[in-house]
Amino acid sequence: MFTNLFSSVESVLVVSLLLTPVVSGLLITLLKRKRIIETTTIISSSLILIQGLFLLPYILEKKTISIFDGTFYLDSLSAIMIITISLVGFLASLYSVNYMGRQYDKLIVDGKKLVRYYQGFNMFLFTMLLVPVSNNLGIMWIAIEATTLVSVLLIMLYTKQGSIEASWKYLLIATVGLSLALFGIIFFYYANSVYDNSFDSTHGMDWTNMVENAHYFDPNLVKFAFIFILVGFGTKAGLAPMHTWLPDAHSEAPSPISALLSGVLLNCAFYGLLRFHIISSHSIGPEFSNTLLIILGIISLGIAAASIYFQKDVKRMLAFSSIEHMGLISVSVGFGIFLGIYGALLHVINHAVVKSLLFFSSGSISQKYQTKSIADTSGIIKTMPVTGFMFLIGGLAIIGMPPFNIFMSEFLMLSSGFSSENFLASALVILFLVVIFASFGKHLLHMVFGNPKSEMKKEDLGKLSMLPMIILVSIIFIMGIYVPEPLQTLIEDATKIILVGGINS
Amino acid sequence: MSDFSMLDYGLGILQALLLIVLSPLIVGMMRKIKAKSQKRIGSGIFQPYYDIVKLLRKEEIVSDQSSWIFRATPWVNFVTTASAAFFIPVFLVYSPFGVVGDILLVVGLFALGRFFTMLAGLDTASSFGGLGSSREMMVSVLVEPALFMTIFVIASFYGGTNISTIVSSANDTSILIVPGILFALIAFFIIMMAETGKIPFDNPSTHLELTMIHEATMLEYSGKSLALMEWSHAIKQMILFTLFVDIFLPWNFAEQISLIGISFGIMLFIVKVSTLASFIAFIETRVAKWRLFRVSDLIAMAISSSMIGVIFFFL
Amino acid sequence: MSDLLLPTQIDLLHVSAVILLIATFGIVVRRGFSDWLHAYRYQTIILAGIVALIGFITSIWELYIVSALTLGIKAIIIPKVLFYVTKKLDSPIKLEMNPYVSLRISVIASALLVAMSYFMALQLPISSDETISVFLPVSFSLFFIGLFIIISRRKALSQIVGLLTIENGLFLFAVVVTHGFSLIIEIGLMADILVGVIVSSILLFRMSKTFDSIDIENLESLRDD
Amino acid sequence: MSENLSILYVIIAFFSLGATLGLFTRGQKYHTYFTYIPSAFASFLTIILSLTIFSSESIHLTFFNIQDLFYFEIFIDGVATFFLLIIGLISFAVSIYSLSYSKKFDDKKNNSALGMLFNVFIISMILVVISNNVFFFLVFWELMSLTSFFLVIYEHENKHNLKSGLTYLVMTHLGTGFIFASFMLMYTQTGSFSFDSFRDVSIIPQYVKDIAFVLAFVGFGTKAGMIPLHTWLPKAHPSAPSNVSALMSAVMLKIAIYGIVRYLFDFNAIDSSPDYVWLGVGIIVIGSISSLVGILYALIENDIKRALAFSSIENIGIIFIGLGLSVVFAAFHLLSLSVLAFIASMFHTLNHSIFKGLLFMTAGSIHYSTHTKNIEDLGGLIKKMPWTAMMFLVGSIAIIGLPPLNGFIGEWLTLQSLLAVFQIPSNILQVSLAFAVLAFALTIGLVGATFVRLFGITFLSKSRSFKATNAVEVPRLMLIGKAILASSCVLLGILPFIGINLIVSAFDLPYTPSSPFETISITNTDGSNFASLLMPGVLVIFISVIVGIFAFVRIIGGKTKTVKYGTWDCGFGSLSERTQYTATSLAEPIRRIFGVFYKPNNHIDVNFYAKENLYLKKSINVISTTRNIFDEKLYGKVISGSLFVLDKIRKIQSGKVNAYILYIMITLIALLLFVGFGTHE
Repeated sequence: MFTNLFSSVESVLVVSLLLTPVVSGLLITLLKRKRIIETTTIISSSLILIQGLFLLPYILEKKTISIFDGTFYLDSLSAIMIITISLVGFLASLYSVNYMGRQYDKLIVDGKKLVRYYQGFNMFLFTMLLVPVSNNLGIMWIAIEATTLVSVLLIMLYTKQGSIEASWKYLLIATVGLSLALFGIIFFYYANSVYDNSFDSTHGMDWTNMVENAHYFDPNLVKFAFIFILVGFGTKAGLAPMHTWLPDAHSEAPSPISALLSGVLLNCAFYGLLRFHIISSHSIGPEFSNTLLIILGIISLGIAAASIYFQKDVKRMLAFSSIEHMGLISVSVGFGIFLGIYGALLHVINHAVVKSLLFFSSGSISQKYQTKSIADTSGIIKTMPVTGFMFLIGGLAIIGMPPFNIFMSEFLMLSSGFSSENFLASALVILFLVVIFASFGKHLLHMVFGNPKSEMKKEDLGKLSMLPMIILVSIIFIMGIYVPEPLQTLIEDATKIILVGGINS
Repeated sequence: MSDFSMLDYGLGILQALLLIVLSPLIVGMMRKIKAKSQKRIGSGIFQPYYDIVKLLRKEEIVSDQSSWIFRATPWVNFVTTASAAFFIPVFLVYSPFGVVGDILLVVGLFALGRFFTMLAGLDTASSFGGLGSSREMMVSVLVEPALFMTIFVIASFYGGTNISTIVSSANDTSILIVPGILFALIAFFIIMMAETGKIPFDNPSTHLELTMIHEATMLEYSGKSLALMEWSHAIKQMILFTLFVDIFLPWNFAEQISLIGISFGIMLFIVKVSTLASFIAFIETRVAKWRLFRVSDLIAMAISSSMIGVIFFFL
Repeated sequence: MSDLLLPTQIDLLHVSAVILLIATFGIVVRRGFSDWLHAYRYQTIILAGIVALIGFITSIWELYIVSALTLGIKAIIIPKVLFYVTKKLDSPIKLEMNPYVSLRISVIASALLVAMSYFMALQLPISSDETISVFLPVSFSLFFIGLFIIISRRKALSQIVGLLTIENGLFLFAVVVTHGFSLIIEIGLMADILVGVIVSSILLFRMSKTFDSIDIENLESLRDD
Repeated sequence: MSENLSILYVIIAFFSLGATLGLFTRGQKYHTYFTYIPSAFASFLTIILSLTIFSSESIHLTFFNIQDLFYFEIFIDGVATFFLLIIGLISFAVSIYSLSYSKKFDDKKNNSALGMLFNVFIISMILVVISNNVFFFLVFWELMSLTSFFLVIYEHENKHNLKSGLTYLVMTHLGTGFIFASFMLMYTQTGSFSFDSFRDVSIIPQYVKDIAFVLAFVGFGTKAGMIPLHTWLPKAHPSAPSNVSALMSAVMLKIAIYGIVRYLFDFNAIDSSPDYVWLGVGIIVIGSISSLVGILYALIENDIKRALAFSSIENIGIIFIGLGLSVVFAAFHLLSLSVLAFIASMFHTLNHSIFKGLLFMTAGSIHYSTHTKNIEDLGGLIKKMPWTAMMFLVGSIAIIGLPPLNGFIGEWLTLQSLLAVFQIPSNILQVSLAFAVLAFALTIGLVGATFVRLFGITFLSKSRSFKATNAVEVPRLMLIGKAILASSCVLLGILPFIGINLIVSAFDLPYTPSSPFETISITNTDGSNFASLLMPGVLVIFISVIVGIFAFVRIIGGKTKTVKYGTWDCGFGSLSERTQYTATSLAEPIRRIFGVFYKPNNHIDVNFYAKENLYLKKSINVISTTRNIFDEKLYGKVISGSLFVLDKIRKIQSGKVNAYILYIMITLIALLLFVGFGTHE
């Protein structure tokens, strides 16, 4: 086992990628000094990012990496997830130092909680990284369930009434949902196990194995199973009407964690959904799962549109816009042609980038204004020019304004909708997008422009918290009109995987 | 079309001068007829000429509120109306300047004059001027569509907005009593009354603020300016009458240039115009001035009749 | 697996299934916190027994370990933890006063749910393996009844119990359908459940500290209107 | 070709230079020069570029691409060139104007943002016109909207501006949605995002073309401010700084026209399919309604910039009428008439850019020196700022369409093409188009009234407030900026063939360009002259008449002296500014006549000296209001209805965790049933 661990560089990379957060979590538990744990977290997250980037060329080159005889299996799809997780994680760690530091100074959190925060942060990264690398779907499920438990602990950090309520709802709903998902997984396993007797139960849970045998599965069984999977992972991915935990959890969590939840965690759950979408489309053809994905996506868009207009709380508004974007992604995956899936995968990255920018900036803003209410926040551009500008850019990007990155992915997704001749769906999507544009834009303008309610002095909070935002803004601008080649090829491969499935077809 | 000899141009200028020179005479004539029908003796028919000459010689008083717009207006009015006169065939079947401009240009020139008149009314900061401009605005806004619809009928019927074309083809057509043209005639007659400020619309001869529309705008004028205003108003009226007879009573124009033809044409023209003028004067003595907001109904009638004309033409 | 079973074994299976359902109803009809936990414990013990039985029938040795684990974690540790929590809770009333759905109706409702799960199981194209055809509907009904408990009750603890019931159903389903997929995953599942229970009990403490009751009436401040 | 391309690069470079300098030289002494001189220079180069491309062939280039999906490709053909010319001309004048105008904000706000956005706005418009790919077209289109939006809310301390800005942003985004949908329809047929593929119409079936065109028309029409999607326009234009509103009204609306023209005559290649008759009639109907409604609102408006914005709607309507006529004629194979109508509408497009830019800049000058846009507070400005008054007079005469300025030519051509409908072989069409003539004529009349009111109340008679009394003439640079456009008004009026030749060569119409001194003549089928116009000749007649009458008056009248004296006051003592006609009272008769449309309401309250004696009145206040039926009936109803629905939907976030779990259960069961039925079929 360990012989083939050190046989190749990428396997070492994968293992160290997984071990880094665990180690730093342990370190933090041991030495509890504020400065040290902060630096440890930053170092570990940057290491994760670096390793992820190093992993990229291998995946681009040999498409798939499979180690420990297929316990860990990486392809372009998982690579996209890893890149997203590590990028957002790194920036979030940078931001949290400043953000939590200020909370610490304001005596909102004490040293003990700070330690717990950074432990949770690392463990959260670990569990999320475990999702895309694990080939065994059972382990993947366990990882996703673990993300729930860790993030619950992070959300209830402040132990305010709101945070307790939010974490309770989150725990309950997510666990129920994921148990549904496990039902589905076991169905698939059963379907995999029954079609012949020469079947090894050790690899029966592996995704690769299932994809290979998918043709033999009993169609009705697959349909039942996929519904369980859809509802289950959909709950975690924030697809309406199972999304109800999401706004509460995102609004009550500390801002860096909200960024992680919204930018990455949802995508992890959706990744799980995608894996099964591939299997089911291999066994019974894509139409079935596509229809379901489109339906749920449209519902999510509608509900998000309705809820954003009347929103009073900034972070809840952002959470609903996450629901909107997950819906958008699932719809365009459901369109089921190259253009749409390409756009959806691009959108996964874009949305992660933009949404973390928004959560970071809104975090600083609500710290300065000492409120999350939209009505009481106005004239940001005057009180904190740089942050206000970035918030404005983020807001414009999230509602799909060119020349920012989200416009490109939305353009791709909608055009796929038309060219796959789902005219009704596309029309509905455009309608809801316009409604969301109007409502989000209304709140955005009110917050950024105008005059502040009370006189406050003109300064931005925290130089260190500026850094991640600046990085994100530059990414938003660059990817607005141009996608770098390696990313293009990566997404293209991933799209092929979803379209024609296949480990290396 | 521009293959005219010098003689043609000379005759064209003659036609224009004829209109410009005869216009006060028509005014005088109408005044005389009115006076007679009201059992008054009235002033002689050449009185307008005396007035103009007299006014030209008198000193001019200008409101100290007013700007150059006020002083320029009479000139603009005269120039626009006088140049409009160049496009109207009088005794020839065509006007050599027909190439330069058509009936739309004539309408445009009148509008330019009216534009400046309205501004002048506002320029003197007196409430009468404003009142006059406001009412003038209303009338002009309403007259515009009626006028264009009539032009639409005529142009479609006689194949052109070029007045020479209209007149010549009107001259050629034997039957004129077709319903389309008849309705156009009614419309044009009403428009004519409105444009020249005749009784049911306006009563220039009184200076009551209740009645006056056009008068109010030129209330502040005196001396040269007043003379020019009056004269250009007379020319405008003359042009409209001429257009009326050209389009609706186009008989025996001089087809080709010959002394007899031309003199005959001139005679006939004077007869036609004076009969029209006396008819209008007669009407003026018979009807009373209408309330301002009834005027719109009258013009609406013009519009509708011209629309009926259109429909008759097409169906 | 698909070898013929003896009639006695089949009867055993049926009987155990029925007992399991009865135990589940036990959870539905109780009011007090401790009563729920007892009922849950009985249910889990029966479940462990069933697992062992299946292990005996299908002669797969892993299943014995699994059942032992079940006994250890689910029937002993988790109830202990929850008993501890209930003792520590400072709210005087330790029973479900007025659930959204009254107990009588909820019994009927759960009966309906059982019927529905049998119907669903008929829909499913599962092979004529006896153990499956007996226990699939039971596991479904456990699942749905658990859901129903969560939906119909006001006390946070009862919702945890509902969650655990769902977990049990899931577990039974996994065991029956897959005859114990690889042991690591089983253990992982167990660990997950354990951690989940611990987290939720922490939450319960917080709740009773902040709202001095574990009534989820207090948890309705985050909403959109 | 290559040197044209290098000119293009230089243009882009200079605009970006202006933007960056504008951003980074804030607070400097010569800040405005750093910002606006580059833009002026670049705009001038744009004029040069368009003129050179008229003579040489069109540019077609392809740059980097993304995933082989969208290439960044530019295509400068005649159509683009014509609109490039408009952009260049107007922005040249406006940039010069802004050199002084933007000093207005010096102490109040940071000019840097204004200068930067100004440059980006112009360059985005240029890029929209030349980009040849759906994606980049939309990117630059939205960039244009975004920058203009930021310019609209430039003075965002004022809540009102923010509101109008939001309205603008949402409406224009809605329009973009329609444009996008229509592009996508085309894309489904051609499978390529390049406009070149849209051009070969052979592969696209007719009905798709029709639907796509209708969608695009709605989209671009929203940007052009056609009724009833105009609601953003009268809100946004007044809110923006005046140099920007000049650009928006004079140029940005024309970019929308550009889109429609591209669709109609480039992608669609009108043929004699009957659909085009109805498309054309539809365009004409919307055009007539827009022109009429727009001008009716302009007539009663007291905010000078709002009035100008409404009159933009009216002019867009006139342009539409021309376009629609040309489509209808083309559908009936009346090619020459179609060309005539097209020339008319394009000529009016050019005209409107020129005089509306002029008028907005003049309004800006008024605001600059009086700090008010309400004409009820103005008056007598012609003595305070004579040059501005002159410019405004020229603009008014042009926009009313009076000879001898360019407006007259545009309306003359449009009217001629309207009068030619009797050649259409369909009675119903003829009669229904007669109504278009009626609407058009009424519009012309109302335009006259509107601008008499605007000019008269603003510039003539006594000042109505101290704001107007203390006004002074604006700096010279602003006057120069306006003078450029004013002189081009006169030039195009006297020598219309300059404009006509430009249009003919830009759209290579089947018609030979001729010398500027030619006669515009339309001949009947039998060779007789239908109508003809020779503006230089008119000028000659003018001059001769002037000379003649002047001589006559001098000879007969001799020298007389003129005396200045107070206006006749009926002996009541001197007139005050309170006794003169106000803007509202000036429009009162028309307001009454069109009461059906305005729904006017005069609220009168009288105070007496003593209750018991109702004859001695102390004061009478009349508050006269009109109601905007579109905002009330259409938008009010739609918005309130949709909000009701949204409010119901969002209530599912009820806060009860039990309910949430119930949702999951229901979803699961519903989907299971869905599939269960699926399997049993």
